[in-house]
Amino acid sequence: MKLFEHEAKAIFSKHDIPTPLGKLADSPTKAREVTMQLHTPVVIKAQVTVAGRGKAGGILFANSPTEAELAAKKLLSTRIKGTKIQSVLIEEKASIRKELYFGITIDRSTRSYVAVASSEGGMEIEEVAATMPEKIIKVFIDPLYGFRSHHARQIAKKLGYKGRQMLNLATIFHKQYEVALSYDAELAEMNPLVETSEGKFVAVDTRLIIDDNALYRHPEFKKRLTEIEAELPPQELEARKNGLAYVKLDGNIGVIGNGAGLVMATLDAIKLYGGRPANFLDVGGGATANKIVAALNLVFSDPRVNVVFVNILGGITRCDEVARGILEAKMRTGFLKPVVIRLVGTNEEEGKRILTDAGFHVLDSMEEAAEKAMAIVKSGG
Amino acid sequence: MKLFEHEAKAIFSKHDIPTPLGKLADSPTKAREVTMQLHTPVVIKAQVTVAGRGKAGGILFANSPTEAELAAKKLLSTRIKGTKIQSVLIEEKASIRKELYFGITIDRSTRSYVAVASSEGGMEIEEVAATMPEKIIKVFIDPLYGFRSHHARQIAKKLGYKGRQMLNLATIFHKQYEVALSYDAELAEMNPLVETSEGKFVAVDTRLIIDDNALYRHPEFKKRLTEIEAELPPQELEARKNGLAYVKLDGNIGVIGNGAGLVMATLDAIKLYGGRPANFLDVGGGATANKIVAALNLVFSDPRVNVVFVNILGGITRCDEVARGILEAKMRTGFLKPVVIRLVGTNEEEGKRILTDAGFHVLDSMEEAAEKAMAIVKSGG
Amino acid sequence: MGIFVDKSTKTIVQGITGTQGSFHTKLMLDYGTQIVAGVTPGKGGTQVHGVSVYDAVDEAVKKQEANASIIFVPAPFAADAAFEALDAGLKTIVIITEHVAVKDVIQVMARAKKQGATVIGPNTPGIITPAECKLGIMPAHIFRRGTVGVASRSGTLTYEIASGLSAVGLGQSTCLGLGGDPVVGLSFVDVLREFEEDEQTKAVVLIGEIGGNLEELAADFISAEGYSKPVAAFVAGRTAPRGKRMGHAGAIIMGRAGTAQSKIDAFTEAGVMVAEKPSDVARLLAERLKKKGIFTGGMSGT
Amino acid sequence: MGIFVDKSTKTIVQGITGTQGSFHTKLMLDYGTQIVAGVTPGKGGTQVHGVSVYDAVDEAVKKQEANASIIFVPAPFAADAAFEALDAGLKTIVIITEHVAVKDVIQVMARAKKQGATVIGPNTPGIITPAECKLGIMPAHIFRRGTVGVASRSGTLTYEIASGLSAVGLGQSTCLGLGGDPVVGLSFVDVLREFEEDEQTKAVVLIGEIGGNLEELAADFISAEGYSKPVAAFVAGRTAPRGKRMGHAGAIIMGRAGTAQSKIDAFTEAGVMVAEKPSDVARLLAERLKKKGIFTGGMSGT
Repeated sequence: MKLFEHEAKAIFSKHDIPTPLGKLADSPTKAREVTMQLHTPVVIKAQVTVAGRGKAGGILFANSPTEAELAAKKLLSTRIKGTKIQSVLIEEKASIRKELYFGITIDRSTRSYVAVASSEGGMEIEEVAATMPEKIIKVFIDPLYGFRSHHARQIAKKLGYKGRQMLNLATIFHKQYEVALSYDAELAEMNPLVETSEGKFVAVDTRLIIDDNALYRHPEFKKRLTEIEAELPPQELEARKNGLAYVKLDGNIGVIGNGAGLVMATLDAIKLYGGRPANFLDVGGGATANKIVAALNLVFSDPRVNVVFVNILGGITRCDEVARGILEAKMRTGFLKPVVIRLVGTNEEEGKRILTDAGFHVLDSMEEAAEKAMAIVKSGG
Repeated sequence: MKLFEHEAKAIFSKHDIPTPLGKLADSPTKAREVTMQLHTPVVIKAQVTVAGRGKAGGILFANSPTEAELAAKKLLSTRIKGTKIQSVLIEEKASIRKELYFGITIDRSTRSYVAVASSEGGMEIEEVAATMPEKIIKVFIDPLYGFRSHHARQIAKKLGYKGRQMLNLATIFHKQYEVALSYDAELAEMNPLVETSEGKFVAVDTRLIIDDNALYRHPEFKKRLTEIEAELPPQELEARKNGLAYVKLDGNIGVIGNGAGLVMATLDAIKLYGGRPANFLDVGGGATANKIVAALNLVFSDPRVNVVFVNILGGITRCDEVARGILEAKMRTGFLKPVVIRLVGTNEEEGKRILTDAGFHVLDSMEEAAEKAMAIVKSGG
Repeated sequence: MGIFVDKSTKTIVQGITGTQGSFHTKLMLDYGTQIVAGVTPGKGGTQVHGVSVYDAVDEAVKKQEANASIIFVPAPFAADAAFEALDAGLKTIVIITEHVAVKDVIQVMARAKKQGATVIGPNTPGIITPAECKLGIMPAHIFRRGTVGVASRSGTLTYEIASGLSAVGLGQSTCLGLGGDPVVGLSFVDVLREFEEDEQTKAVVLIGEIGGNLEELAADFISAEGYSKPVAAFVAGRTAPRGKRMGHAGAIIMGRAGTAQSKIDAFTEAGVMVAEKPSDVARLLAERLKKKGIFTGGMSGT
Repeated sequence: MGIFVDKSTKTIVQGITGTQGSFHTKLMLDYGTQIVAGVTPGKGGTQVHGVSVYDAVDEAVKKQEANASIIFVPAPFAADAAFEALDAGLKTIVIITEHVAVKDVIQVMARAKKQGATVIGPNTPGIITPAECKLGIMPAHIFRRGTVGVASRSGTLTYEIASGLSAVGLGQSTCLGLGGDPVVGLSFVDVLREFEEDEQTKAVVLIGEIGGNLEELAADFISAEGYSKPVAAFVAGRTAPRGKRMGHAGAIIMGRAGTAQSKIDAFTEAGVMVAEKPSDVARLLAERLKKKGIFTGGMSGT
């Protein structure tokens, strides 16, 4: 679960990590009021969880309450990457001497948490890693030992700080580690972590992504889950409710399959034959007829979809159950768009019989099916 | 820091360990009111941190609010081992099928926490260990790994439980471990942990002793520290304020020394010569003259003291500083009781000179000095 | 033979009394897997499909001389189950459970490393050495005994590719799923090492996907060590957008890292045959093995 | 010779810039101890009594080839300092600091064990091998080079007994304080083992006190292993009441456990000479060593 910047900041701040003075506003008037209590200039930041907010125009500056009101008005009436902006965070602008990066995340290859720091803050860390790998400091954290205070000091020192500043920075790093671990974070990040012109450190932008699998240990975010659902596009909400893994893409061939790898491979095959998938949709293992119905409804609801490709390789999933789901969906809604079906594996014969009896043509090879879907699209549906 | 039973219970309960329904009362009237909200019979327990409360009459029973009021009245007007009872905890009496023991404490020899359980709850665990060692289950906890849920189940099983009961009991054990670690406990104990006649488990009496050295991590107990001081006998309060380690004993020879081992050995020597020490008082390392003055005042304030034995072996502690402290104390208060001084070590000559000039006789051997103190006591001071 | 599990593997099922545990115990027994005991705390003394259930792993291990475990317990308790198996001295542990918190997984892996144990998963279909031992939930009929070792980050895609291999007469030595989570017990490199040592294995198939850099590390390993057996690979997710989880928790492109192209490039550079479509894997491998004279078969089924 | 520290020991002082650290660095240097560096995070680049100060232990160790550390940092940071020393590969660590939280101490000891390092303390006066190396805060003038190994749970009482030994001409091979806390790095048994191996040591003195069972375990060890060197002991706290901390955090009788009598009985049964008064230790030991022909001296001081 991605927390909003202001939520992450509240948590960081509770753990004594310095953050800029500021407050949330959900209306231009509120933005004006908030700014009156702050020293100008202020920065007004759209509260969205999508990446690339700055480039998308989600960050504005203001020198007075009136300017802040206008800026908030502008942001609160726009969308960033399709997401409506519900609130803005207004903060005093830090006087920047240097922008640093610090984050705690998961390293797959060492199977551990890793502390990542860089003297090049303010840009995406993957960008730094790709273009200036020598500017990245990584300290892998022994899971049975933890990130100790001398590890934190080592990083602060490598960033070029000494004396009191080195100690202050190390303390911030260590606190962030504590936040990351106690909140089951996949990523806890300060970017930039600013060294002000007075030599102090302030976490100017922060991100905190909680491991969804650990949310049961953090009931305080339950409410947040409901809020997220309220903000979701209707298709994603529908998918979530039905336990379907769904990602919207920008093509016109709807895809349904069982198993993440198989569905990804299906999208790739479509592309290989020159097509453009409209979505990723994994019904998971052992899908029931009902789940298949929900999946079909979901994909059909996308107006751009011209054809739907159902790719099932039965393992725990039973082909007859899938076939029944397809029939039921057809009976309930009628299929206004063509459906290409590939169905093999557990109870294959029964599944094929059901579908053939109902007039469907069922294929054995996913490549063949992908080609057929393409042909339908080319022929105009 | 020893927490009161009701404080420990509040913490245990917050961590989902079942405790009896009950409430605190600081007056007989309150006791009546509290009892009216509970199912009788109830148990009324004096809230004191000294051990052996039951044997000392600190636990009473009542079948009605009126009886509870009377019982509370009785307890609130008595003392247990010299401590005034400030409040009583009134709880519904559990229907007992079996009394168990479970505790997490520190094992010195393995340098780890240890979980201790016994099917013989309700008595002091050291007593069980001494008389029925086969009834003690000990599981040492690897500090780098922790007490895992299967360790807890193992203990529950060894106690003779299976099925749902085994799981419930293991959960309670595991939660207690979490409490012990997160509160820096020296001892977290449920005794008895009762199996009720319905087969449920309830922590009927609980103890939680926090490591004093870790209190800086638990600011919530700061207030508690002040309260403890308010309840201390005046001598112990005085000692605490002056950074002196003081334990009241029941003899008539006051003792002041530097270093815990040396002071203990001094008490032992006095006893060896047939005397009875009035106290243990360690001024610690590097004591200043002021500390010596405070120590002398403290010991002199005990009316039972007939003679004071000062035993100093200077290491970081300087003999001249000690001598100056003795002189100053004498000037301020006048010594109404004889003082025997043994003074050797760092700056010994200067110290001896100061004291000899002031008319004191200074000895070199602690044994000799102990004998001399004894002689003074025998001669009637 | 094969790797990690074979005829001699004696397994306990942790969470045997649950729906999944019980269902798959039956299927594994049917396959011939030696399931010697089950463990569900609090249900000791009962039986599931004729298998004795114990309260604790150490008990089950002692009484039945087990040397492996397969875990079906719910996510919040899966790590604890793994710790219990590790403490009982088991050296092969398959965690089928998905949605285990990554913090817990990290702890389990560190402990396993310390004890020299192999963890497969979590969020894996398991491992199968065809005709010898199946520790997992994969449909058994797809697999045939043979000489191709398969390691995969994905379940159904493994079945897709394995059935393609079986269809051309390329049976498998061992097929295993690394698991779909960001942190799993085995890497492609670990598995490559094992297959290198395994006499039955003559060629290796790696089925990767977007996210992380296990594929890149495998490619580095193959180049650096001069891997002796032919390796074919398929990488899913060429069309996946940045920053989106594609079904698996581990299948996500972060910034520039973890793209399919990066993995495909690395494999190609290391001399690994990279298939464009799942069905190409069997074809590429059959051609190569025929050239080397290791394989003489042809299409033997659909 | 002696145990743990000798002429060749090169030490860093952690917390060298603090009042205690700086003061005792001077005294240790005066004694001839090789203090090769100091460490105070944030104060790197300065000097204390001519000793270079570094920000980190690994830096100091690398530049000055240190092999031991003595820690004077305040209690809340003492465990972290010890972790840093352990991570830098130091194998002998003396923690002078008192009031370290026991949870932290337990972690430090577990880590030290894993790394094969020796921790002396916390809450110890330190260790001295007279005429070679002093790592501690004990008054140096009390000690003389000789053949008696001394291990103690108490500071001043050690000085009392050591000065008694010195006075009769019984010098010391090494004197060390285990530390006054409930959990400390060394036990009497650990030290007995070391003294058994040390050629310079001809006899051992153990200075115990109430609380815990280190003395009983030492007695068991002496009986079971047939200890080859004469051992004398003094146990403080015969008059201590139950349940009260006598100055040291570790000096407390819990229920029936940890009484002086229990320890004295155990020692007596194991053939250890138990002194009634501190001054008896030197007398008992001198008599025994004279009988064995190891010691010929007599009273040589006050």
